[in-house]
Amino acid sequence: MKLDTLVRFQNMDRRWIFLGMGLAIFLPMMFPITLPFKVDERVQALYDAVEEVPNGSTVFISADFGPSSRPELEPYFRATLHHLFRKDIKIVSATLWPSAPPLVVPIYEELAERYGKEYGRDWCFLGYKDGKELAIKSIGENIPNAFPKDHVGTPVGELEVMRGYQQAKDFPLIINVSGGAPGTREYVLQIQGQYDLKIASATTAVSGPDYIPFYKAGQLVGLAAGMPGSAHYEKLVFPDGPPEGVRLLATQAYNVLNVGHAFIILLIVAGNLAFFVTRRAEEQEA
Amino acid sequence: MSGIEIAGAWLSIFLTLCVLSFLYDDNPIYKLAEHIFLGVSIGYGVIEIYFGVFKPNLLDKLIDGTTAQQVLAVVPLVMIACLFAKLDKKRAWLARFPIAFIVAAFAGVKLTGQLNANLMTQVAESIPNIPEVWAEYGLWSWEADGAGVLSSIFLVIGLSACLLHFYFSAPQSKTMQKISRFGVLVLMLSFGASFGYTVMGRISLAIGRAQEMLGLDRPPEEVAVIHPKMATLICLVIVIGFLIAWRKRQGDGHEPAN
Amino acid sequence: MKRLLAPLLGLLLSLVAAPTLAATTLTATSPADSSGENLDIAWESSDAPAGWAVLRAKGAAAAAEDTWTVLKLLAPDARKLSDKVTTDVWTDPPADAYRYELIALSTVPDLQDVEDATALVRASGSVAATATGSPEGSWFRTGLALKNYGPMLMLLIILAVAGMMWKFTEDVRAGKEVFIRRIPGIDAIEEGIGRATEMGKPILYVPGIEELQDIQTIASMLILGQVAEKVAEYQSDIIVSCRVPIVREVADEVVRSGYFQAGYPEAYNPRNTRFVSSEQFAFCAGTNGFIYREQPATNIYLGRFFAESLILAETGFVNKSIQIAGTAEATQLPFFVASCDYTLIGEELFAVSAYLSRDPRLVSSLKASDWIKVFVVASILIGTVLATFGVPLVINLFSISGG
Amino acid sequence: MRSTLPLILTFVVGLFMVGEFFIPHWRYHMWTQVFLEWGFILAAAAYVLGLVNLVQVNLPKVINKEQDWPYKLIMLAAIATMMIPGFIGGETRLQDGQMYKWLFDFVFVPLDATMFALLAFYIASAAFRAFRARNLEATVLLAAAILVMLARVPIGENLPIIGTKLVQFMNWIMDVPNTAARRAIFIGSALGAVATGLRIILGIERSHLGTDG
Repeated sequence: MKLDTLVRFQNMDRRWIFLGMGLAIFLPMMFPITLPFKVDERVQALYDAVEEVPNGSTVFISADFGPSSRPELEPYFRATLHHLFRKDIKIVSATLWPSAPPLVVPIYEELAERYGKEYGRDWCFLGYKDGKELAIKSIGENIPNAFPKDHVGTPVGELEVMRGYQQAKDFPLIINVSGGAPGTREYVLQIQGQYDLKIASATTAVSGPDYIPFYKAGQLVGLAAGMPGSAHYEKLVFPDGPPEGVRLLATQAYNVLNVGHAFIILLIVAGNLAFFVTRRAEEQEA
Repeated sequence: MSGIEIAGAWLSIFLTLCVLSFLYDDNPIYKLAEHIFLGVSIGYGVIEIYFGVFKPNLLDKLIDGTTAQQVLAVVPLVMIACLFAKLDKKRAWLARFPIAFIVAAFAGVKLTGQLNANLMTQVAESIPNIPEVWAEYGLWSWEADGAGVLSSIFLVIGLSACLLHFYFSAPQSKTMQKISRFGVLVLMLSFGASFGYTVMGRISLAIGRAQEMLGLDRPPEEVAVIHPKMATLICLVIVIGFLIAWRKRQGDGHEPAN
Repeated sequence: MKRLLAPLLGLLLSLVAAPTLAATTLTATSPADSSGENLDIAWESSDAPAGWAVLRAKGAAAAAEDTWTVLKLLAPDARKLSDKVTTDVWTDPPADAYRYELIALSTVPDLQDVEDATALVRASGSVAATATGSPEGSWFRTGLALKNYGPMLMLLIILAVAGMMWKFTEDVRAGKEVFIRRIPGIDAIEEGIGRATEMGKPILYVPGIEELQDIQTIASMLILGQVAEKVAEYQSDIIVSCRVPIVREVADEVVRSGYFQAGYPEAYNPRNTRFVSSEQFAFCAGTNGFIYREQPATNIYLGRFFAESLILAETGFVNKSIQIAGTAEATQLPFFVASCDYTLIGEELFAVSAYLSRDPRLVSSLKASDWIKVFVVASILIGTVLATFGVPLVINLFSISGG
Repeated sequence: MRSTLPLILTFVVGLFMVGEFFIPHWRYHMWTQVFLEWGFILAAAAYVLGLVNLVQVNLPKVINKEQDWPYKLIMLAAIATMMIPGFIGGETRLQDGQMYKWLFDFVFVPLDATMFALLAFYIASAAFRAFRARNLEATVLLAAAILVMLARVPIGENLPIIGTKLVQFMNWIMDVPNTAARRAIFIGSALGAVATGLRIILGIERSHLGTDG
């Protein structure tokens, strides 16, 4: 191979890379491949934390994700609702993201119906609260004050599921489905330590490494990060495959990721090989 | 499914492809999508902030709040008036009061917030209990992802080295240079790992878009009326056709930025 | 006396309450370092009812117009409850005292859509114990009750930094020199401004995408002041692209004052300090547009960034701009490191304004943080040694909890 | 007065808010809460100024028919198209059948998500360009990235012999060196925040308050 070609390869028009990436995503979606995988310890811890919640008690879900983080987090969100409703655990939920309500309410309604859960008694959604960290502080201190009404305007005093749940520490477990900020970091920093809360987090692949120190320090009881986190959780909730009418989107996408990753790794390796060959040649010339 | 929703689904696929055309180059069809996006998002932001903050926290309190709330709401009203004084050059200096207020209030509350969460807690968590780690994992345990005394010590030393790398007010001695270099290596290890970890999330986003374009995210009965694959194909032809025509009009002399 | 009273009291109780419930005791105590809105309710019991219910009423003594609220229904094995006595201190400030009733339920009632929950709960069981408690607000948080010295140490650190800033400033005034290590990323900012001037192209400044309440945004505003001053000196242009309107207003003030400091107040064009869009990716698309169409020679990204970091930096790279980034947002640092010419990591961002200005008072604050840094490193190392020998002193020193 | 009063205000408000942490009493917190709420209202009101700025920047371009003016016109029209149904819809604006909701679902959401999805492509090109083993630091960066990328997907996990070790080693990197680096960044930023906060409260940094006397 000519040296010149290698140099040009190193500085190639990045649109070739874009094209390759596009194919690496598109092709495996058309022609799926499936590989087995093991469940991560942090996701297992998250699952166990939910298992430890006694049947019939109530957990708090802060559903803080939007359209952009939806592909990664919706599968987890669905899986955990299956898990909770199946275990007869009640849910009080709210969000700190303005774009979340139109996304999460239909999912709640769909799965509540599937498991025969009644709004107000078995679950409720308090809607969106502005103020980021401040809103989290008030969830820690005073939920009825932060959310005087639910998302359809019912005063929270009239929601039976809310009785006795005035502040974050009343809940045996808080699940934060976190697409970014405000999210798990803010929950941990603002109120976890202050009230000694049990918080579990499902987050995007990007935020994952940021939250691992929290998990290590015991500030989080479990952590599912990105598409693998969601796929692992799906595997834990449905070990024998999905029931009728349920699609495991994360498990499907997890396999597409294989090819995308392989493509980037190959690119980097090829780039470095070319780099070494040309550098050696330059050194010899000099 | 109503006709307007089907139209919406097609429009959304078309706009998706318009944005993706930016990968080829900045072009009129992308610019169109960009400016629609800007406009819609600004309108959205204004509406949501009005109904989310302005109305409940100010207007509602002024109109039907208790007396205490009404009195308290006057203060931000005055500050808003001062802020708007910016529009008049002669009185622009009045805006310094609300700016001073807001910067000071947030700086004050963040000062303790950061100190508490990012310094105190992190330091307290960084001190390992070595006898306990030894009893549980020994020197190094593969099963527990490398937990053990070695890792505990690495953590303490790595953290210290990274912190000392950020020491600004003394010339670096030979030893300090070595410590600092080690700190940088730990930082790079972390950055590389985070990068690799993130790749997945980013590809996931593109998968999400592809799932919509292929109609994989919808129940079959909706797919039957929307025909997302057909929509994708038609829009793709339109966008590519437009790009070719546009490139021709630009002439061959134009070298696209890559 | 006590010996005499106890059996008497027992006799009295056995007359009033059912004999099996005599073993239940209820307490309502105010937690340490509390805001005065909370009471910790706890009970001990050898009973095994179907469940517990806790009721609350205001005031220390019973009154005719008492209103009891059902706080919560709890599982048989529950033994405590943390009660928040008010949800709005403005309309319902905490009372001096509250009374509680613990009800041992024989059946667990369904309170959904029930008008008078108190009556239903009372009818579903019997009162097992009562207690009175006074919420006491604390005017100073010490953390000592829980052996957490964190709050005290925090106060000490704040005072120490302030004190050192004053001391080092005095030192500088007295002629002592303060050394600041070279930080290449910050030097690059000045070079970048010079380069843009030579090329006759503008400089793009993005102060992150966070709200003004973020300390990184505030730090970025302070840097912007220094940068604008330099830009004005060079008679170049600076475009500031903002996601948050209030940040734009502050940026406007900051850039204007930078131009004023440099002696060219009339050269400032407020239209170059722009509000783009409050939505993250729309902001990103708009800023991309600036990079593509106004061709800045130098892009400066300082503040808190999220996913848009890589889109901006890659667009800037294609545009062949010199790029300097700085953030304390750890998730985005890898992308800036990969795509920008210089990256300021974490704390370096907060050092920029001091470094650029060389104002002794600002520089002294860098030196003060350095001392705290040494203290932190020493604490971690000593703490590790001490903890190995079973002494958790340093851990307690940094622990903060309760509230 | 024009420059001293804002400094006094800064000092008093800043100190009061620092007290928020140290004084837990509700009688104190009811005021810190009010102060922060005022801050949020003020930030919200600034949207009006943001709109004014947008019009000031873009309208002259449309009137003078400067480069790209049709796009600027489209943008201004799009702002109105979103705002009018938003105000008309009021509290019900996000319910099905509202124009505001339709625009949100079919214009805003796909554009937002696709803009974000561009990252999948950019991350590939950035990795290709930046990850060259030029020196030790760059090599560490690139090795860690490749290792994690490989171990994160089933391909890596299913590699013969080294698969399991690979995943364990990746977890070690995330747990140990990554935690060390992140904590250092957190701690450093906290120190920076304290210094910056104090400089503002004590009036040493004042560029945000203007200087023209």
